[in-house]
Amino acid sequence: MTAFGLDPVTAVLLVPLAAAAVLALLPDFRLAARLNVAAALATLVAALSLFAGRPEPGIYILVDDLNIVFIVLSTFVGFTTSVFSASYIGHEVEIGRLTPAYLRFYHAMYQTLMFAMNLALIANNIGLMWVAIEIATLTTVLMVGIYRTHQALEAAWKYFILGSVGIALALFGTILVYMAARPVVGEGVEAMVWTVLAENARLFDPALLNLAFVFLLLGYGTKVGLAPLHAWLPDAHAEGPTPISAVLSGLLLNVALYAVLRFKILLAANPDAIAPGPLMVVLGLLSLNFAAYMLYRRRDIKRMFAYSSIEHMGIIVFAFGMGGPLANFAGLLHMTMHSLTKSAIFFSVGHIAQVKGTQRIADIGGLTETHPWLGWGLVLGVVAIAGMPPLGIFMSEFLIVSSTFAREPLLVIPLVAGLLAAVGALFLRLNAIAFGEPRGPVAAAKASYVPMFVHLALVAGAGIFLPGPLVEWFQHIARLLG
Amino acid sequence: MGAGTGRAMIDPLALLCVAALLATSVAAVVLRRSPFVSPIVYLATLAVSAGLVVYALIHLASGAAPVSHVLPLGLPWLGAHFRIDQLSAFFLLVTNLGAAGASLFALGSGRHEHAPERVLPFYPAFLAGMNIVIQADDAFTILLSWEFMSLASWALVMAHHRDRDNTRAGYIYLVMAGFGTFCLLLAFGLLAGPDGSYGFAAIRGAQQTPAVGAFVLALALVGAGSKAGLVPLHVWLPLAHPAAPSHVSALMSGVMTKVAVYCFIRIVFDLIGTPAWWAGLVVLVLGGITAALGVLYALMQHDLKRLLAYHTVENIGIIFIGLGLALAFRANEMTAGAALALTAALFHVLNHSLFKSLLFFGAGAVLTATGERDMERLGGLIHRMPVTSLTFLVGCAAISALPPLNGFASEWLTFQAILISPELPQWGLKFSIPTVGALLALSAALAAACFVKAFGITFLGRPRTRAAEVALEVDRCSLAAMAIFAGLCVLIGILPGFVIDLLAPVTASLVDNRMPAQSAVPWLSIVPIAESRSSYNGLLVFVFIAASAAIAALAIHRLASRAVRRSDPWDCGFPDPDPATQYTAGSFAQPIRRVFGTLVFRAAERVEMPPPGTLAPARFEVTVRDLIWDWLYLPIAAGVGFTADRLNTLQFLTIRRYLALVFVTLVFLLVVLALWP
Amino acid sequence: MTGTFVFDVAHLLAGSVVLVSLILLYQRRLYALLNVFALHAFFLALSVAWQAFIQAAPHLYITAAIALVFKAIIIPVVLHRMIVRLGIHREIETVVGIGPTMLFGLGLVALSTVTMLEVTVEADPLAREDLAFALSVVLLGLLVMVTRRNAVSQVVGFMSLENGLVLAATGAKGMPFVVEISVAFSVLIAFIVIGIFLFRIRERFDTVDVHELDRFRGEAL
Amino acid sequence: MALIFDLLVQGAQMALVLLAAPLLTGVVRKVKARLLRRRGPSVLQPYRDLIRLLRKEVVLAHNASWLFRLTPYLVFAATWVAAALVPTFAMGLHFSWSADLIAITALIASARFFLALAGMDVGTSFGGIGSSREVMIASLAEPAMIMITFTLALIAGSTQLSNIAAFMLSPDAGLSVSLGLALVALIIVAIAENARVPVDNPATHLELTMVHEAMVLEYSGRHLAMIEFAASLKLVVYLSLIACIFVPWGLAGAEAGMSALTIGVAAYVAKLGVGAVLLALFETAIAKMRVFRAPEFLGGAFMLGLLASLLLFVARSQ
Repeated sequence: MTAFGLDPVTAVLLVPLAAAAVLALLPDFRLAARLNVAAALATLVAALSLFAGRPEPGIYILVDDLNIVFIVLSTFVGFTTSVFSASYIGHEVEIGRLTPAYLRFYHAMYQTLMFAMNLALIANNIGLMWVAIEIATLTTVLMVGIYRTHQALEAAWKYFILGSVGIALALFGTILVYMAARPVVGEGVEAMVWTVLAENARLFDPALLNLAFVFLLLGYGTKVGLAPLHAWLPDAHAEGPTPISAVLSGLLLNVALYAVLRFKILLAANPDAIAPGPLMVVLGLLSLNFAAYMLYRRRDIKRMFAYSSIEHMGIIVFAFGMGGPLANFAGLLHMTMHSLTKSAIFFSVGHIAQVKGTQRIADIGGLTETHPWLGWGLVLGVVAIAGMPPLGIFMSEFLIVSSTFAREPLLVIPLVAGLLAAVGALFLRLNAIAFGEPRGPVAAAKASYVPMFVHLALVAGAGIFLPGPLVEWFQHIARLLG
Repeated sequence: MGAGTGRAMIDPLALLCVAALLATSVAAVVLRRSPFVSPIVYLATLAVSAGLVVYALIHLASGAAPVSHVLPLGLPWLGAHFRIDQLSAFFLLVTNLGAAGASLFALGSGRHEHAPERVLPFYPAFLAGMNIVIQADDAFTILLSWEFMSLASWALVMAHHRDRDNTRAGYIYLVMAGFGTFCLLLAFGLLAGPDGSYGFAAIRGAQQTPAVGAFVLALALVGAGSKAGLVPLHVWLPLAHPAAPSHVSALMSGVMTKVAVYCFIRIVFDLIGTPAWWAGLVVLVLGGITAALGVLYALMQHDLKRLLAYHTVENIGIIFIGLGLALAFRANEMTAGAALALTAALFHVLNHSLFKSLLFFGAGAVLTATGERDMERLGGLIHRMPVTSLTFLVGCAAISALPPLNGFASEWLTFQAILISPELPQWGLKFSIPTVGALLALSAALAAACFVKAFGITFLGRPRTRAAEVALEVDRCSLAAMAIFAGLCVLIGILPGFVIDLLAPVTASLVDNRMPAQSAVPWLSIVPIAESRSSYNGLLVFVFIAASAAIAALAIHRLASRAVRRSDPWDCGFPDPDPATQYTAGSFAQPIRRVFGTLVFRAAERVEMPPPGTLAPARFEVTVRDLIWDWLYLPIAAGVGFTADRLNTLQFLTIRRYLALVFVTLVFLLVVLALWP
Repeated sequence: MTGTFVFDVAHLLAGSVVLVSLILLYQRRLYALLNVFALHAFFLALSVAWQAFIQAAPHLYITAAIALVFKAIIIPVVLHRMIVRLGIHREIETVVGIGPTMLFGLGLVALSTVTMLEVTVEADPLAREDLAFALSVVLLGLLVMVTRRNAVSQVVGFMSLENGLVLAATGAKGMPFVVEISVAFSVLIAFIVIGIFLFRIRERFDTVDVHELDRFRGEAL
Repeated sequence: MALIFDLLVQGAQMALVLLAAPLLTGVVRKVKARLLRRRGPSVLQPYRDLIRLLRKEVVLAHNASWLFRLTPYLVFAATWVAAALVPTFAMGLHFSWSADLIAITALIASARFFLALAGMDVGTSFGGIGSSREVMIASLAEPAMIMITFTLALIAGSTQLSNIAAFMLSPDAGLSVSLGLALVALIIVAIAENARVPVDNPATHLELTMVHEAMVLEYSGRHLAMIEFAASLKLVVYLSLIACIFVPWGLAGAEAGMSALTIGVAAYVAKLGVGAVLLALFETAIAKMRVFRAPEFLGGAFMLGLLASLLLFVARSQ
């Protein structure tokens, strides 16, 4: 039933690792691309098989209702992105932006990243989780700089420095959690096992937990891209290869968010600790509004959608901060929908940038005329990301806004203001990109539209009809998150 | 939920029709290469809407009990609820009547569409969206379909996207639509309460506090009003409606605005119980202002379609006056008055959807024939396009509220409703209602003036351009659509009693009272309250006018000379061969601009008279500004731009400064922790 | 030996690390800064070793060794070389004057102590004090990174921050992965240093590349 | 039997207004002439003019459309119907319920609508000027008329002219400020609607100073006859309106006999005569105002009407 006949968890971790090793040595990049896809598919299958039977939580490995969603989502997007990347790099090699040597590195790194993220999600040990996220960060740093252009190197450098500080803060938080746990759980690895922590969290010292949460929120929040810790995110998205932008927005942000959620649960379990909600609500609203206004002055198409990712991360964090079954459900839904939509957008943007030979919005125009598939794909994606029906994000935004208004009417003002500002900005740019007189080269695109439209179809379907099991699943997790 | 009763008596015809529409739009994408795609799509929509018209008529006439369905869509734990009661049935009728007409018109005019692939897929989707809004019975479904409707119409506005004005119009439209949707969303959020009971059944059941009711009403007024085009939320409307293909403009102006009215009625009359009297006052005054301003703006236009769009604003104002009166009466338990006012409003909804669609069809026909929307470049079309001009004339007369046409009947009812309002106890109402009545009268008169201008400049006089000179009458389908609607305008105008009786169950379900049955009244005249008070008989007036005109004509042709000699018009000794010497739209509106202009839109006239002897032409410029745009929207835009610029500097900091941001945040949080109680 | 003595020594060593962090803030010249940092690392090594001794956790000695060899010796030397090679001029450009920085640093120390005081006592006092010190070292490290313009001094800031982490980790009795973590961080630091060297970062973190190219600020114009 | 009688009365009314209209115009002209120390044409001159016009051929502009030829009859018919529905000598008109005061106002409005269109049909600037100014005046006169209607309806509790007249006859119609305001407003409106001095001058022959005459400048022959006829009918309508609302004395009741009817007719003719004389006096006493003063003049009427109905709304409170 599983990928290589070994148990799913090992497969989810080992397949990418092995693939990385092989790909690092494989000279032919076309074959490598195919292998990359195959490996990603295998990982996806393994992840899916986790639904069938999941292992008992060990001190290092945990598969529970919460992270299985993340795992499946990330492996799925990882797979579709690998398909997209296969058609993407072909063009990059043609125009000589990447050489086969670099591609070997690229593919190896891609699988390493997959491994790191799966590890971070699957880890039951907060130390291990930290290590995994650090690996993921470093690999993405290397990928962002892969074009070796001045801009790319600086983006990577910025990402690296800010990321390292984030890592340091997160580690300090982790240590603090251990300190809080030790008197209750006792010394040793036990005190870093999440399941154990969750059981005893109510006995922990609240002050230490608070302190820990502050550091973890800032540390992992840097990865989530919450303002004002976001600085690395736009440039990293804009300068790296587009598949990596897709993975960053679609997955890495989620992984970091997942870490934050884990610790939120921990904190929520302790009656005397501060409520984590308000902190997250404030950060979320800050990111939302900040990003919404930043969208207006963007000249680079990829950077614009990077900011839109910040905006949506803000919404999600806000939702989880609000808490309660409805808001949590909405948050989970929004996170899923955003991963799918945003990666779809980056798929189309990647090809657009390739056919137009630029990422400057000013040089792109009238796409629906010249490249109907790309153009309408982008339109659909932006419509979805702007929270318009009948696509999935509309449902989550509907739930978030209405439930918030019923509970905290005042919070709705900044929320709606931000959302509206974002819609305004997105469509202002979309008008220029997708409509009006065509600008830039009109050569037909050699692109694979399958991943983009698969994602969009999923999002559109989810907007109208959510399968019952999935809903119960999410509702269960929502209760879990409290 | 309320599905239990609904499941028992399922007849999902309306839903099936919606499904058919959606299927059509998919088919339009699939068949986009086929040469017959356009007729296929429009025939399908025509058939479906016609079916829905029949369905709605039957549902209304039979006074059937509400029909409700639940589909496992939308919010998973709630499902998508649909319910067709009398109100929905009436609006289904209005919507699909307009839709059928538009489809028939497009069946012909669609041939001239140069970007069909940008129209055909969205047109059925647009229809479907409107139909779902009217049937929806839970907050999520109605908002989803509402926004879907906006989105589809946005796509249609963007159909001719190479024109910068259109993309701009589409942009403004979409942002305004988003704003409106958020307002409605908040309204429903408030109604649904914290545990999110979004079903209308549950909302009806829940008792809302007055405060909540007030908030919801305000939000609904802004949300639905922004779609309907209430001043000051109207700015997008005259931009977006003309930008779309004509049959879509007809739908947006004639029908979509009515869907907004439906949403308002559904929330205010059905969901939030009985709001306080001042709610009526607010709606009333807004309606009055909207009516007057709308027609004044319209008078200043010389783009035919934009002029019509502004008139939509005016008529929405008239409708909201009726609704406001109904609210005021209802708040004082004067249900008879409420029924009268509500009937007047709904009647006008139907009428406006008819003649506004008709007029947009006419404008579309002119556009097809001449490629011109600017009246200053038209003229004399009555000779080239007789049928179009006749139907357009009927439309003009109807929208100008001239007896015996339908526009007059509904405005007459509104006046009657105003006339029984002195019984209302509140002083605020006492002072405002006559004033609003005056505004209503003023806007009716100005509307007549405006349509003299519209018809006179466009169809009469001498052609001002070559295009107008060589224009040819449009195809049969378009003509048929226009003729049918013109016929309906006349028919409803002379037999208003039937419509009023058709509306009785609607008002009965909303304000627990109905107007006296009109079919009982002898000679088919209508009597809102009592014979002794007031009555009107469109049929007789029509017959009298026809008879006396016939008598006069006959007598004269018997007795007087029949000789006719054609010659040049009287030129007062100064022959003017050039059609440019005719009165233009601008000069026609000048007296009225002089009267109201400086006050309402800072109209400024600038004359450049070159000194005698020089050959330079004299120049005359008029600038008319939409003050609401200047004073409300430009500042907002400026504010957003300012914020964006200020924040944008954050994109350009050094790494050290970014680190500083992180550091400051950390220290701040630590301080918060340290000071935490 | 008695518990109090154990405490006092641990206390003394940890405290001296904080002290050295404050001294770091005070430096005006790069060479001096490097020397002081070496001292910082040295004290860290001592305190880690002491922890290893009192916790009877031999693996901590590795951490101590790393701290001593890698941070106290190799890195400073390498950076010293680099300064010469890249011809970075020796002044430390400060954003705010030394005085205010020092005051702010003291404020940070106070802040971290206050936040730690809220911790209830049954988390054993040693850990508590250690944490207070570690936290202040971390904050001071960040402060150095934020208030110093030169790349090298920022690296030093980051390393001192990381020393604080190690201090905390070792202070946390029986915490697993301490060694791994310290190794991981050493790798991280190595990366940064290599990066500086690769990209010939003379003055600012932000100016990558061989030639002083015009500053790239995200938006390609 | 009663029905036939009613129909007869109705028919008599229609015939009466038709006959009276030119005469009224003649009388006004005669009196004006007299006041100006001219002998003036005989009071029967309007009849002669009509007949002469009917005999003449019609001179149509080349691009005159069917609308141009249809309009005279429509205008005539609409005005005639309006005239037929105003109680002149008897209240119990059989069809009076088929249109109330609002409808009558609207009927006259529709007549003007078509006339204004016809003015633009030929495409000369004169017609344009005429129509544009006509609609400008009307756009203020009509709301004023509606406000007057409100006032009357609020006083009499009905918009039916017969009922209003009946109420006015009845003892409980006291004198009220609103009524006075309404009267003044109605007179102003009547002057404006009938293109009389000071708003417009029916006798001038400078195209540029005219409103109504400029609009119908292109008409000739039988068409012009119809329009002239309609114009004089309109004058009758307004005079009868004022008469039956403000001086309803002498109006025959609903089921009145022959005698009452004859009295009614006599009274009506007398009222018309007085009205004509007053109108002539007023016109000779005052000078025509500039076109752009007209809005203020009519705005005054509008405000008066609004004030009148506001007073009533407020008065109704107790």
